[in-house]
Amino acid sequence: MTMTAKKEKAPGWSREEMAARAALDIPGGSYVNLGIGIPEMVARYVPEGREVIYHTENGLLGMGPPPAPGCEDPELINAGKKAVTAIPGASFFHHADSFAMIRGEHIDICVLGAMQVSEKGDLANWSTGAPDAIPAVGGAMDLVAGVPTIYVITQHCTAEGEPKLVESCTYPLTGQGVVSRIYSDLAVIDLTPEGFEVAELAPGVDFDYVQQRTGCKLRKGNGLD
Amino acid sequence: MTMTAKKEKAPGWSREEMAARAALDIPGGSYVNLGIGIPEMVARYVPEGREVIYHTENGLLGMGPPPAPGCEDPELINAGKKAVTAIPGASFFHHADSFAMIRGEHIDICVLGAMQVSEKGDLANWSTGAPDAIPAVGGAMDLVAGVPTIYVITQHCTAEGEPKLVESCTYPLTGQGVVSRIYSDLAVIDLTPEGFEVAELAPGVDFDYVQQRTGCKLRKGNGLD
Amino acid sequence: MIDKRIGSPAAAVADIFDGATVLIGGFGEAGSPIELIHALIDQGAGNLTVVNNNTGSGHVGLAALIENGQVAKMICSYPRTTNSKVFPELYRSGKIELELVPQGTLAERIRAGGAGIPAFYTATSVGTPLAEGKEIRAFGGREYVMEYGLRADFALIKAQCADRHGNLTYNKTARNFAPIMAMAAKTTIVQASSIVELGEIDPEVVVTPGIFVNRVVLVANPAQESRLVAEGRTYP
Amino acid sequence: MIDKRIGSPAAAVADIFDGATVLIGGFGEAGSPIELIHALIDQGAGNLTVVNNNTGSGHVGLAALIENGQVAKMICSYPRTTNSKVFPELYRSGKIELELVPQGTLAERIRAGGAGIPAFYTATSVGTPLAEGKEIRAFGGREYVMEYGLRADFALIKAQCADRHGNLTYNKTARNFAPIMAMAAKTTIVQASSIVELGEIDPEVVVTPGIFVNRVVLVANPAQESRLVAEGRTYP
Repeated sequence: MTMTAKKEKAPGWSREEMAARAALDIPGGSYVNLGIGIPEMVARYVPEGREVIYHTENGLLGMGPPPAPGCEDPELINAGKKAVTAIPGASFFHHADSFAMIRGEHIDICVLGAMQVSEKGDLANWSTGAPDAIPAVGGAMDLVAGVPTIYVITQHCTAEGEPKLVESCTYPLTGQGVVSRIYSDLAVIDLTPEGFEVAELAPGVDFDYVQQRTGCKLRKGNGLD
Repeated sequence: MTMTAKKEKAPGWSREEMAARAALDIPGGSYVNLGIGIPEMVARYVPEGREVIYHTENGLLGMGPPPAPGCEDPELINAGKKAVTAIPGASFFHHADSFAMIRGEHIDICVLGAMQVSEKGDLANWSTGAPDAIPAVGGAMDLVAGVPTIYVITQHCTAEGEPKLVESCTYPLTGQGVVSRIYSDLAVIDLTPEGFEVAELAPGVDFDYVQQRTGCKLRKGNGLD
Repeated sequence: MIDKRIGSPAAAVADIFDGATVLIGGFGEAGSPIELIHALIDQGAGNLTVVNNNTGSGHVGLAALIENGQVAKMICSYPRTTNSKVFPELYRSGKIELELVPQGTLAERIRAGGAGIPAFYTATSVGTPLAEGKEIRAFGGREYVMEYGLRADFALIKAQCADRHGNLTYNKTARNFAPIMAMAAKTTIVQASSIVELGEIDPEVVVTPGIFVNRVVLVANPAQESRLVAEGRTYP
Repeated sequence: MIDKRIGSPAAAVADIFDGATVLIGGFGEAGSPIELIHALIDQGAGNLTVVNNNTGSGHVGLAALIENGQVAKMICSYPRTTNSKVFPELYRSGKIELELVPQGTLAERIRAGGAGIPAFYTATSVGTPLAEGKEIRAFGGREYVMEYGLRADFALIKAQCADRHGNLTYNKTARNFAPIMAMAAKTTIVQASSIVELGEIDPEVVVTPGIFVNRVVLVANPAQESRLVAEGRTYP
């Protein structure tokens, strides 16, 4: 939660706060897959008293926190290829069984990063479509197609200040109409049949501030004045 | 090999001899599925020095002989629901994996019984098609579709003296063009593009004797004069 | 705390509703969850579609469920066995429907249902009466029939060992359909011969991960169907 | 006697031919059969189609096989990782072909190939560029894309423990693609960290039954790819 001294802290949630906010919405007993990056941090913020089971698509259910330094096992890793641990009650399985869990709608919630989300719930998070890019999709398309509830954690805008929440994605899609809720640094935003609806604002952020940084029209949710 | 005293022994092989003859054609190292009835007996006659692995489609590779009386385990059975044993090197697996072995052509040889075999290699062995019969197919259709080599062991004729080797099956098919070789009580008969070809005759049986008991034209194989 | 243990077979099957599709594990008596089936008989839900490889033996377990008039339709591969009298009689008198499916296709349909595969192609049954009316399609010069994934409202299965997360192991050929049925049901109900502490089942040897299991009930000494049949027992 | 043990990685891969399709196990370095890959580099077969989730790291293992010019085409889901330089350069210069497949579709295609399923339907990738040109079909009001089973000439995989029949167990998340790749190849070649007597692996815990395995070679102390990469090692 430290910021560089060089520039004033922008209003809104930090990466950790976004992860913590998302963690609040994951009920105890859920089977959850966390994407690489900020989504991984969600596991640190599970509220007291909730037991949540983490799935990593490379063949582990019951993924635990990273091991102590020096205790890493190169054959016990997560989908981001980082060393992890296995909790009591864990199980190992092969890739076809792992994606049967995903495609068969057995995983309850998946939290992913995003390049763009459209107001129809389309997600783009695997390719900029640039001609010299090496395309790489991993398990993202399987997750959004198979997991009933897809949460996105993302900065509201790109590093260049471009909105990531848009009317229509310009990047190649990961899936159509798949996103349920977005946790950005500025707000919690639901996908509804009428498009984006702001459910909650970060401290010091007002609706207009979020609207100005969004590529399409936002609606106010019931929780907002 | 005992016969009732009431009638003279018909020429040809006994059930045990048919099974033993078929066993000669199973190379060491084969993965084999044996049907219920005479095919099951093939396992008793594997020639010395050959190691053959038996698969039973209810989830066991490395099926061993029946247990000693009193040592039966109702949870260790074969596809005929009879008590069996597991050899060292055996493995248990679920039904989808078991039929992946079959459908995916991993089992080398399957030995089955037959109601009828046509000269095109069609097999009928699951239903008489009688209107009051309870249809029951089990794994027979999967086996004939997935196992590259299908051997049939069968009496040459029905109990009523009707030929089982026919031009065209009148019973509902188990599979089309699937049979490679037939071991009957009278002869060993190959399926060739030109139809049935007699490869070997049982002792005391001549070609015409077999032909008279067959529902279509037989050809003589190279081994016969 | 995630705790899928439940106190009794009766409590485990209490919400099975009229008209439900129920996958029932077992190949003959091996793996048959007989105490759960008997609880379902006591519970009384009717008009069920039941998926099992067979149709039970004697007058206990699955045969008793059928005999009790609770099953409108059976989906199975081999509806007759030595001691199977109940189903054949009802079938001949037109009182129960039968969908006959080759055993491997049945297993693959259940696995597909559990794995989110709505349909697939198999060579099994092509050219036979069981492919009639189904879509045939050639791949690489060979004909295949299209079959649909099969999902269900409930699965009743038997396991050897379970923990509170629902991780399961099985005993020998009693494994058969249980792992794939656990995958294919909205609610999977397990009777386990033992329940151990979390972590006692090695993660390498878990056959059914807990994600596929909803309820686990301890039945420490399950009845042996063939023994009940031999004794001429009936249920209820 | 059935004895699938073979004396060396070189002997195990000797018959891999130019133009072969080769499944290579591993998710990153976990489960990568690095000694078999290095033996394949020594052996020199070219114009290969290689299936792996990734494209290797540094200049050892799969990356070295690609760098050595033996791979004409990669089928994978994620061809770039932190230390992946070889594939991106060849790809940008048009010297290697890429078939990008979503990870779950890749796994299911391999499993289908091994299970005799020529094609199946999945919702994965519908509405995305990866479904372009593929057949789309609706089941129950939802759209799915048809994908083909994938079979190969060879599979190279890494196991923890093996016996002479080829029964295998794995270590933790090094299991990943190996069991399904073993099913989908005509010839499956295994490097095992230990080989035990027949019967020492409990039949309940065998992950890959020997029927899916053709050759087993003992590599008691396999190299750790990330360590080689960190040391800046190259192969050959």
